Amino acid sequence: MTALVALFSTAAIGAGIIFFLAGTVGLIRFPDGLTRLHALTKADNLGLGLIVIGLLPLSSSVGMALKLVVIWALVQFAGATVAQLIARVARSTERGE
Amino acid sequence: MSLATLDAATLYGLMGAVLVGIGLYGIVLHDVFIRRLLAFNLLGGGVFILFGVIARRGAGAGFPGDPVPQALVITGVVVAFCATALAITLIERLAAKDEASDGDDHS
Amino acid sequence: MLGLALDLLIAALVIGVALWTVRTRDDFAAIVGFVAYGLLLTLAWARLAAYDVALTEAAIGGGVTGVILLRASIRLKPVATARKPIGARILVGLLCAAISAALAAVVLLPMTPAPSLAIEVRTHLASTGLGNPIAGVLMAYRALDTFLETVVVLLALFGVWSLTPDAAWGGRPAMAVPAAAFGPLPLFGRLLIPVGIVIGVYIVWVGADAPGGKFQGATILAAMWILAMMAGLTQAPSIGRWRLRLLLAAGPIVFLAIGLAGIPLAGAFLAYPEALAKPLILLIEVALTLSIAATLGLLVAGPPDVTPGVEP
Amino acid sequence: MADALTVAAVIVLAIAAVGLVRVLRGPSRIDRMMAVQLLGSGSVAVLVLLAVGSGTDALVDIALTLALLAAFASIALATTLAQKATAAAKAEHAPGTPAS
Repeated sequence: MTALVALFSTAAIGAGIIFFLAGTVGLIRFPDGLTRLHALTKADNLGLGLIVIGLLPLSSSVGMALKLVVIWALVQFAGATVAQLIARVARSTERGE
Repeated sequence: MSLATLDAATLYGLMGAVLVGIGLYGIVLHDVFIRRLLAFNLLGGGVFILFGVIARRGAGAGFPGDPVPQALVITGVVVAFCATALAITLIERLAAKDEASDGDDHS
Repeated sequence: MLGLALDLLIAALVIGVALWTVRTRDDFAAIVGFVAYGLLLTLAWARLAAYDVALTEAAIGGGVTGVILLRASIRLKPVATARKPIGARILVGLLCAAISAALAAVVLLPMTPAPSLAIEVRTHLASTGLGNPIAGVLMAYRALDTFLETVVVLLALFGVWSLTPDAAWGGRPAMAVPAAAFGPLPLFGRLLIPVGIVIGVYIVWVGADAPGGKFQGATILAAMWILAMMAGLTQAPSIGRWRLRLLLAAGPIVFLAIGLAGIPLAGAFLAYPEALAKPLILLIEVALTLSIAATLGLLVAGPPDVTPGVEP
Repeated sequence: MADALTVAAVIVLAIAAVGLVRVLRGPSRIDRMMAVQLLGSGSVAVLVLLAVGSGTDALVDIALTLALLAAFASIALATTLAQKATAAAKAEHAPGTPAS
């Protein structure tokens, strides 16, 4: 493994961790459901995405790398759908109150 | 017999022991059936983990764990799920029956 | 050392979530806690190097068990109950703590050498033609247990069906979601379900030589079926259809037939002729996967509650 | 590199744990759902970090399964909440009619 790859991976994974951290800080600090949802989706999509990008050059086989991308796509796609559903529920309960 | 070294297996074994206690507490103290069922599943998770610890300590012959207890746990998890599904349906029917008989009382 | 820090964190989280699940007042919150418990236990199993069990826990523990509990939470009215008197809580807490302490003592004072059948499994694994020792144990040494397990899964479904209200007998389970909540769900289902089916089949396929297997793969397939019902893409079948019943019974029947054929061919019930061990095991696995997936899906869907012939 | 990836796994799980504590406390059910969502992606991240760190293919398969089933559970949670909300709204607007 060259130093360049190590540097790239460290930077990407570090950035991913920062997004996870930002998502959690948002969950703690933001005032209402919809803004907290916004913070959460950042952690899901960018946090995991950057970690996967950082891991790609380190993975031991092409198959493993491919599965990593599929995992990220799954989480990304499911996260977007769940965020939509949560937002709808949040809106309808707020209207009801 | 000597004290176990503090490794992952011992740590998770202690966790399993605590989970059994927590699950048992929930089963005894909850009135609501669904909460008892949840506590029962928490307890089951703890028992399975204890099996996993036995498997991990039995690592050998090139396997990271003894395959026999692991196979037992897989069977256990599936059967626990089936029991949960049956229990849930019983609870639902019981609630529906209670509701129906309440309605009779009022009329 | 680093690994131990991770283990300590996982263990603390599992215990914290379990405590929270038992103590919270809200039933829905308790179910959420249980789903989180399943996710964290998967990590614990992965750290114990029990990858097959981790797959099972990921699929069943948090996934389908959580969904079946949610089904109940919709149908059950919340029941307000008072907390037990403090004296009872302390007494029960102490007794449970004593049981935990006794188990902890067993963990801390292990037998040496640790009891293990790993060497026996290694010696005999080659005769099954499988590379995954756990699949070998499930399909060869403990084949009778595995056979009975598939029957238990089916019996559980009989139990669930036998609780059908009289009016709905022969109907189908309803899995409707209100139109307001549909949103992106049908699109999501159309895109995710094919991917999920591929992953489920893959997990069954690798199960012969690497962690994976029929129960894990079948659970994924069942989850995709339920997802299709939740997204409104398909309806649960009427329980009276004979083709459905044939599908449910096919796995155990194939298993039983091959098991009986083992008596004249290999000298014992559920024994496989040496040369044919792997193809026979694969045949059983395929038949069982389909049956278990259908059975688990119907277990999650629950008893029929739509009267036959009446559309909602 | 394996050690560095384990450190990253510990950090990600610790972050997810902090978020978990915050949102499990509520106040609303939506917050609790988000807790599961966060823990799901956090667990997947931990598994892929460990998988690449140790070169274990099986851990990637577990991450794959977990990603799929966590999504399934999250969607079931969301539709359950929606159903409960609809039932509550119906009960409010038309008392006496049973929620379908």
